[in-house]
Amino acid sequence: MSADVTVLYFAALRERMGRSRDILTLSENTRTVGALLMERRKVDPTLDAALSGPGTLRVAVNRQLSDLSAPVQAGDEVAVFPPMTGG
Amino acid sequence: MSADVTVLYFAALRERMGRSRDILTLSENTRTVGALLMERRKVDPTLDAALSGPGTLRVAVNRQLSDLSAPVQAGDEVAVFPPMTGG
Amino acid sequence: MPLIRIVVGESAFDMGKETARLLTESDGVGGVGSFLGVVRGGNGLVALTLEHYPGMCEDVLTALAQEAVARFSLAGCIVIHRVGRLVVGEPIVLVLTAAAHRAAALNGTRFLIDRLKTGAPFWKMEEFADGRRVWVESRAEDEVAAANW
Amino acid sequence: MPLIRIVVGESAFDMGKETARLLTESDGVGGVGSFLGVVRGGNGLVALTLEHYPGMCEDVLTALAQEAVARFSLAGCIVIHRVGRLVVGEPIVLVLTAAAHRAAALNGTRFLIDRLKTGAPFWKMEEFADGRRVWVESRAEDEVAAANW
Repeated sequence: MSADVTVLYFAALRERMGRSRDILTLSENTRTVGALLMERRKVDPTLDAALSGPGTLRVAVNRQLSDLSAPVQAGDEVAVFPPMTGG
Repeated sequence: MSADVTVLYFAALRERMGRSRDILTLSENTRTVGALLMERRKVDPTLDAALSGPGTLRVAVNRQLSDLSAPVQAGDEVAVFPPMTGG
Repeated sequence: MPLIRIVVGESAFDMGKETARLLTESDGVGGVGSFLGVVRGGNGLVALTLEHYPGMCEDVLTALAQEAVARFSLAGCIVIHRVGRLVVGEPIVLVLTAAAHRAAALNGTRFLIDRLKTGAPFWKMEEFADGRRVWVESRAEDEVAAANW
Repeated sequence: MPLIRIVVGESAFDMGKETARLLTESDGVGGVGSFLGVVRGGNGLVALTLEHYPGMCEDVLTALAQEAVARFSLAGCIVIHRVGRLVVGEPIVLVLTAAAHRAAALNGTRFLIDRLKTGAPFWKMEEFADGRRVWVESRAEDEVAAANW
């Protein structure tokens, strides 16, 4: 079984990233969405800059609104995006 | 100038009257809608019975919602009807 | 000038066309609220017959529309009310309100239908499968809804 | 089972046909409430581009519709949300709710559009005549409107 996690970026965050998704490999001790993103920022300056940008960000795990403390495991789909502005 | 007042009946009241309108002649001392109807009831048993029927009634004078104390004069259009149930 | 369109008559109406018209003839619209009332079946009801006071209906609906436009800053509104005999499922009334923002449009719609119910001279007679004909009584909750505005 | 119809896509929709469908496929309907959101012009705005999270949009809208049906005893509801580039005056979103009585239908409409605005994963980018492209920021009043339900 793969230890990959898909991370999706939307809207202004997608533009700041210059791409709409990453496939990240989950290290053994990474248990939460927050930890996953924090580890990745250390090695990905684009992600670090994008997440440091202005405005709050929201997180969804497997298409459910969630937050950085949510558990993450192999096969999960994580999405990071600005507050939604539909309608 | 005619001293006539048109009186319109609608809905259940129209059915109780068996007609949709009367043309009444305003007597010299009749100043209000209430007085006009009260006078007429004395000589029109159908109107008397219809106005004594169950349920409240509303009054409009010249197509404006009003009440029995409203002044009435020659040429006016008075309407009497049950509470409205549109929509 | 905001569009105010009032129609009282026997004819059916086309909600899509009326909405398109409201959008075409109003400026700065971000949202359109609407309410469509239809003849609800149940308990053997076959049809409603709508009686009205010609002239006064149009006057009252125009005044209500003007009040709604002023109160909710509407870009326009349309009120269509049918009269005559309407069978179960047929549309009776359409209220359409256009505004810059959704809250104004939705408040305008609700104001108009709430006030129209007890303030415009229409009367409903119910016709049942067993032949009974019953004039609809005004409902206390409708009077309250109208008075709350 | 009340009809729940959710559509997310680029295509235009026909409000009259959707309303007819809701009436045909729902039982005991006395009223249909609706909200139609359109691209509002002004300040040099030319178009909006709607981005969305495919899959999650449909999940969220279905869950919201189910909540609305249960909470307001709706006979049915339809939510259609367009994505892609839409010019000024074009429809973006349609909410239609059917119920036995008007208060339920109108409350259902308002609940759905209020909650959808901040709870469904859509994002708007404004495009202006001078070439500027600006992502719309979420509005505090929209967050409040959604939280009030």
